[in-house]
Amino acid sequence: MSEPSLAIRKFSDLANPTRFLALVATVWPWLAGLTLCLFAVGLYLSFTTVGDYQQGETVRIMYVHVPAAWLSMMCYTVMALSALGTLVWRHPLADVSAKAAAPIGACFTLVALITGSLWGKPMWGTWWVWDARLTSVFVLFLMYLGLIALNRAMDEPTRAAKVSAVLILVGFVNIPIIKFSVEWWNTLHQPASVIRMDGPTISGEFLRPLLVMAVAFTLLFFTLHILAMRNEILRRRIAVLRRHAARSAGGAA
Amino acid sequence: MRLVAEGLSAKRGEDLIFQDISFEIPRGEALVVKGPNGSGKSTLLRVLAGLLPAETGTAKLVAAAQPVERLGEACHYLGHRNAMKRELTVDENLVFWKAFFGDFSGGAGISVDEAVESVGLRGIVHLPFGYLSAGQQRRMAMAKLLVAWRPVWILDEPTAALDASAEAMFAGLVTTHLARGGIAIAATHQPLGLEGVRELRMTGFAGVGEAVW
Amino acid sequence: MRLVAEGLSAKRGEDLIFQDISFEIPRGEALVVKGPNGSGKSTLLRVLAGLLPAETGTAKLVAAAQPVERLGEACHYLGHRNAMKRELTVDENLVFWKAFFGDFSGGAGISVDEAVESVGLRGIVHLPFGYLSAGQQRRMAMAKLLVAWRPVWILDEPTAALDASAEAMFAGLVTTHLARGGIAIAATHQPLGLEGVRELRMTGFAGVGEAVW
Amino acid sequence: MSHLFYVTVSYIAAFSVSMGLVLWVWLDHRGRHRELERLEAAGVRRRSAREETR
Amino acid sequence: MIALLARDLKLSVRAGGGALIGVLFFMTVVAVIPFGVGPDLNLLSRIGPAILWIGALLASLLGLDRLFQAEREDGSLDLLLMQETPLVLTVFVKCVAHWVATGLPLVIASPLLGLFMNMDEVAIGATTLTLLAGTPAITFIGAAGAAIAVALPRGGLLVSILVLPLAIPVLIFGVSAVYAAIQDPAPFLPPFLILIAINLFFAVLGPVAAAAALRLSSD
Amino acid sequence: MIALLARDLKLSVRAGGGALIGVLFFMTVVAVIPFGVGPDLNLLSRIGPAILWIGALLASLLGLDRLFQAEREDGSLDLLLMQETPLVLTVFVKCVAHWVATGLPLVIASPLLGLFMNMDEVAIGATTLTLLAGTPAITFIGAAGAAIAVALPRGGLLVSILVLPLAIPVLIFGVSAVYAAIQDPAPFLPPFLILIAINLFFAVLGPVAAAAALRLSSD
Ligand code: HEM
Ligand SMILES: Nc1ncnc2c1ncn2[C@@H]1O[C@H](COP(=O)(O)OP(=O)(O)OP(=O)(O)O)[C@@H](O)[C@H]1O
Ligand SMILES: Nc1ncnc2c1ncn2[C@@H]1O[C@H](COP(=O)(O)OP(=O)(O)OP(=O)(O)O)[C@@H](O)[C@H]1O
Ligand SMILES: [Mg+2]
Ligand SMILES: [Mg+2]
Repeated sequence: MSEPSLAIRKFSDLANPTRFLALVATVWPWLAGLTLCLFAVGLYLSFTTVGDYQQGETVRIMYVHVPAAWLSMMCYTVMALSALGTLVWRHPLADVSAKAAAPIGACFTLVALITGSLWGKPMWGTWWVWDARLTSVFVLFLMYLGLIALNRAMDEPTRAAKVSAVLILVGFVNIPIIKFSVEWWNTLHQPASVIRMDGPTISGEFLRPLLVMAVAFTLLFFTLHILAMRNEILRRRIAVLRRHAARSAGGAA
Repeated sequence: MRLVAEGLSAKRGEDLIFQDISFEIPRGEALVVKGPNGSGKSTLLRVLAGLLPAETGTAKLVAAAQPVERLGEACHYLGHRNAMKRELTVDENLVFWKAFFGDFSGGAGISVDEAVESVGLRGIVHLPFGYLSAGQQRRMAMAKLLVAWRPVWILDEPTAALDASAEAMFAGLVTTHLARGGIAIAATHQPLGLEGVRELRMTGFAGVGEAVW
Repeated sequence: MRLVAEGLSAKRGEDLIFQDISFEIPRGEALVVKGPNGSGKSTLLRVLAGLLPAETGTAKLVAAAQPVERLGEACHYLGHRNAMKRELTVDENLVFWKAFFGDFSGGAGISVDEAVESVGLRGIVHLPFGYLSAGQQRRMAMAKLLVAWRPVWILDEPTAALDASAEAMFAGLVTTHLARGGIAIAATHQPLGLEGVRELRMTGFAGVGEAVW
Repeated sequence: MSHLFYVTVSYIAAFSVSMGLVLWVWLDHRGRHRELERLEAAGVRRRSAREETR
Repeated sequence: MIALLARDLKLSVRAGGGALIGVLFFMTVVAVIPFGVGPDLNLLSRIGPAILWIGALLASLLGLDRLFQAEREDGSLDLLLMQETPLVLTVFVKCVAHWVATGLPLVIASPLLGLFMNMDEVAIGATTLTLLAGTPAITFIGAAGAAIAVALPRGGLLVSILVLPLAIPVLIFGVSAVYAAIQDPAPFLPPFLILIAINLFFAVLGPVAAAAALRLSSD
Repeated sequence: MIALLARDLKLSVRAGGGALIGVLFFMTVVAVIPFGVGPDLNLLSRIGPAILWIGALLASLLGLDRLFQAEREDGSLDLLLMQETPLVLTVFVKCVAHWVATGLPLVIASPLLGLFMNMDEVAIGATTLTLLAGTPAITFIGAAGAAIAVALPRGGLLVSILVLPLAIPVLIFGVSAVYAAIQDPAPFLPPFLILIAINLFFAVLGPVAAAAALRLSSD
C-alpha cells in the first residue's frame, strides 16, 4: 500500500474518535490553563482601566458582554461548518462537534442577553426593547434551544445529526441578520466599532482588556467544546456497546 | 379459590363476537383458548380482565384469599403490548411495576433480580428497554408477572416473537405459578408446552346484533 | 435486462448489518432472501429500493427498457406497511397509485378492476380500506403491484397475515410477473410456493462498527 | 441603583453561567465514565480493548 | 403512587420527554407577539399579563395530549385501569407529575418573559403568582380532555379545542387578578381566591371526569 | 401530481382530516384573546390584525406535523421517495394541498373574526389579503420543519418551535402591510410585495429543505 500524504493522514487521524480522544487528553489541560491565565489578566485589566466619561462604571460590562456576544455567533458558525461536514463529507466527528456546541452556544447567548439587559437598564432605562439586534439574538437563543430539543427527541444520533444539520444550515441566515442589524435598521444598540472594515474606532484603553477577554472567552469555548465532544464520543461508545450487549444477551441463553 | 365465568358474551361495535361462554377453573389449573384469527380470543381475555364490559354474564373469583370486587384486581394481564417504557431502563421499569402493583394476599412477588434471572436475561437490566430486541422485550414483560403476586394470569399470545428455548422457559414459569396455587388463562395459536390443560375452542362470529337496528 | 448487485454492505445506527453481498438476477427469475430474525433481510431490500444508503457497493439495472438513474425508479416495493389510506376506499387508493406511479416502459399495468379480480377480492372496492381484515388489506396492497408496471418487485414478507389459499394466489401473481420478463426479490420466513428460484441466505450481524467509536 | 450593582451582577451572572457549563461538562464526563466502567464490569467491552487485554 | 410520580418525572426528563419543549414553545410564542403588535413598549406592558397567560395556557394544553396516549400505546394504560388503586387517584398523580414537569417550568420562565414584555415588578410578581395558582387547574381540566382524546389519531389540537372553553374561567380570573394588582382601586384578593377555588374544583372534577372517560374508551 | 393533490384534499375532508380542526383552533384562540386583554374595543381593534395573524400562524403550524408523519406511518412515504418524479415537486404539491385544506379556511374565517375584534372594513380587507398572500409561505417553510420532525414521536410542538423563528419575517411584513393600509402615510404596497417575495422564496426553499430532510431521515 502506498504511503498516504502527511496532510491526509493527519486528517484521517483526527477522523478517528479514539485518536481524537487521545489528542483531547493531552491538549485540554494546557488549553484550560491558558484560559485561566488569560481570564486572570483580562479581569485584572478590566477592573483597573478607568471608567468611560459617558457610561461611567458600566462600561466594564462591555468586557463580558461583547466577547459573549461574539462567541454566541461564532459558536453557531462552528455548528454550521460542522453541519456542512456532516452533510458533505459525512465526517463522524462533525456530528459530534455540532451536537456538543449547541449547549455551549446557548449559554454564551444567555450571557450576552443577561449582560446586555443589565447594561440596558442603566443606559436605556429599560431591561429590554424589541429592536432588531436584541430580537435577533433572542431568536438565536431560541434556535439553540430548539436544536437541543431536537437532538434530545431523536434516539438515533446519526440520523439526528443529519436532520439537525439541515436545520442548522437553514437557520444560519440569522447570523448575518444579527451582525448587520444595527446597520440595516436604526436601533438603540451600538454599531460595530471593533470588527469593521476600516479598523477599530474604539479607543485603545478599552480595546486592550476587551481583546484579552475576547481571546479568553474564545479559548474557554474551545476548551469546553473539545471536552463536550469527548463526552459525546463516550456517549456514543456507550450506546454502541449497549446495543452490542443487548444483541448478544439472551439470544443463546 | 376458583375462577367462575357464567354466560359471558361480548360485542365489538355492533357485532356480537361470542355468546354464552361459561367455564370454571380451580386453583392450580390452566385454560388454553384456541380458535382462528378474529374468533374473539383477545376479546374474551379483555372481558375477563375487566377492560371490556361484558354484554351479558359475569366472571368472578370465588373463595379468594382476599375479597375482590372486580376480577381484574386479582389478575396479571399480558397483552400484545408489553407495558414497559422504552426510555427507562429495564430495572427502572420493573421496580416501578413492582411498587405500583403491590402483592395480592396469598403470595409474594420475587425480587427484580430474581425475576430477570428466571427469564434468562441477567446482565442487561441496566439497558434502556427500547434497546432490546422484540424477543427480549417479551421476556422482560414476563418478568413483570413475577415481581408482584397475582393469583390469576391472563396471557394473550404470550409466546409470539419467542424462539424455541424461550418457549420452554415460559412453560416453566407457568408450571411454577400453577404449583404455587395460581390460575392461568392463555390465548394462543401455537402449542404452549403445558401438560394436561383444559381447552376452550372459540368458533367466532356469534352473529350481528342487528335486532337493535 | 439484469439486476446486478456488487459488494453491498449497510449499516443501521453504528452496526454493520451485512457486508459484501453480490448477486445477479437475469430477467424472468426470482431471488428469495432467507435468514433468522434480525439478520438484515429487510435492510437489504430497503437498500435495493434506494430507501437506505448503502455503506459500500452498488446495485443497478443493466440493459433496462429505459435508462434508470436510481434502481428504485424501476421497482415496486411492498414493505411491512401497506401504503394505503384507511380513510379512502380501496378504489380511491388504487386509482391514486395507478395515476401516481405511471408505467415504466416495457410493460403496462392492468386496470384497477382486473387487479382486484386477480387478488380475488372483487366486490369490496367501495369499502374504506380500514374496514378490511389484515389479510384482505395485504391482498389489496398486492393489487397495487399490478396496476402499474415495474420490472422489479421487491417484496418484504409478502405472505405475512395471509391464509393458505391466498398464498397460492400470490405465487400465481409472481409467476405471471416473471413470465412477462420481470424480476422479483422476496424476503420471507415461509415457503413461497415458487419453483426453481435462487436463494440468498443472510447470516446476520456482520459485526459492530465500533472501530469508529 | 448604583452602576456598580449592574457591573457586579453581570460579572456574577457571566461567571455562574460559565461555571454551570463547566459543571455540566464535568458531571457528564464523570457519568459517562461510570457507565463505561459499569459496562466493562458487566463484561461488555470494545473489541479493540478486548484484544489489548488478551 | 410515589412510584408512579417518580416514573413520570423521570420520563419527562429522559430523551423525548416534554419538559423542555413546553417552555420553549411558551417562550417562542411570547417572543413572536411583539413582532405582531409592534415594539411599542407601553402597549406591550399593557397586554403583557394577558399574553403571558394565553401563552402559558396554550403551552400547557398542547403538551397534554400525550398524557394518556403514551400510556395507551405501550399498553400500560390497561394495567393502570385494572388495579385496585382508585383510578381517580392514579389520574391525579399523573396530573401532578405532568404539572411539575411542564407547568412549573412555565411559571419559572414567566418572570423572565415578563421582563421582555416590559412589565413592572408588581405585574411580574402578580403574573407569576397567578400562574402558579392557575396552571394546575389547566392541567387538571386538560387531563379530562386528554382522556377523551386518548384513542384519537390526531389528539393534539382537538384536546385544546375541547378544553379551551373550559379553561376560559381560569384565564379570566387569572388575568383580572393581575390587573387588579397593577391598578390600584381593584382589590387583588377576590379574583385570586376565586382562582384558587377553581383550582380546587378542577382538581376534583378533572380526575373524576378523566377516570370516567378512560374507563369508557378502553377497548 | 394532480392525483396526489386530489388524494390529499379528499383525505383532509374525510373523517379525522385536519381541515376543520385548524379553523376551530384559530377561532378558539382568537376568541380567547378578549378574555385575556379585556373587552376594551379600541385596544382590540388596535391589536386585532396582529392577533389574527398570530392566531393564523399558530393554527397553520400546529396542524403541519402530520403532513409527512401520516404518510410515513402507513408506508406511503417510502413509495413517494422511490419515484422518478422529483421529490421536491411531490413535497410542493403536498404543501399546496395542505394549504388549500387548512390555510384557505383560515383566510376565509378571518373576516368574521375581524368583526369580533372590532376592526373596520379596510383593516379586515387588508388582513384577509395579507393572510392570503402570507399563509402559503408559512406552509412551505413549515413543511421543512415537518420533514425534520417526521420520525419523532411527539412532533407537534417541536415543529412549531423549530419553524416559528423562521416564520417571523412573514409575520412582520404581513402585519406591517396591514398597519400600512390602515394608517395613511405608510404605503401598503412595499411590505405587501415583500410578503409575496418571501412567499416565492419559501416556496422554493421549503420544499428543497423538506426533500433533503426526508431523504436523510428515511430508514
Ligand atoms: C440584551 C441586550 C443586548 C444584546 C442581545 C446585545 C447583543 C450584542 C451583540 C450580538 C453584539 C456583537 C455585535 C457585533 O459583533 O457586531 C454586541 C456588541 C456590543 N454591544 Fe450589545 N447587546 C445588548 C445590549 C447592549 C447595551 C445595553 C449596550 C450599551 C449601551 C451594548 C453595547 C454593545 C457594544 C459597545 C458592543 C460592541 C460593538 C462593537 O464594538 O462591535 N449592548 N451586542
Ligand atoms: N378495537 C376493535 N374495534 C372493533 N372491532 C374489533 C376491535 N378489535 C377487534 N375487533 C373485531 O373483533 C373480532 C374479534 O377480534 P379478536 O381480536 O378478539 O380476535 P382474536 O381471536 O384475538 O384473533 P387473533 O387470533 O388474530 O388474535 C374481529 O372480527 C375484529 O375485527
Ligand atoms: N430502524 C432501525 N434502526 C436501527 N436499527 C434497526 C432498525 N431496523 C432494524 N434495525 C436492526 O437491524 C437489524 C436487522 O434488521 P432487519 O429488519 O433487516 O432484520 P430482518 O432480517 O428483516 O428480520 P425479520 O425476520 O425480523 O424481519 C436488527 O438487528 C435490528 O435490530
Ligand atoms: Mg388476538
Ligand atoms: Mg424484516
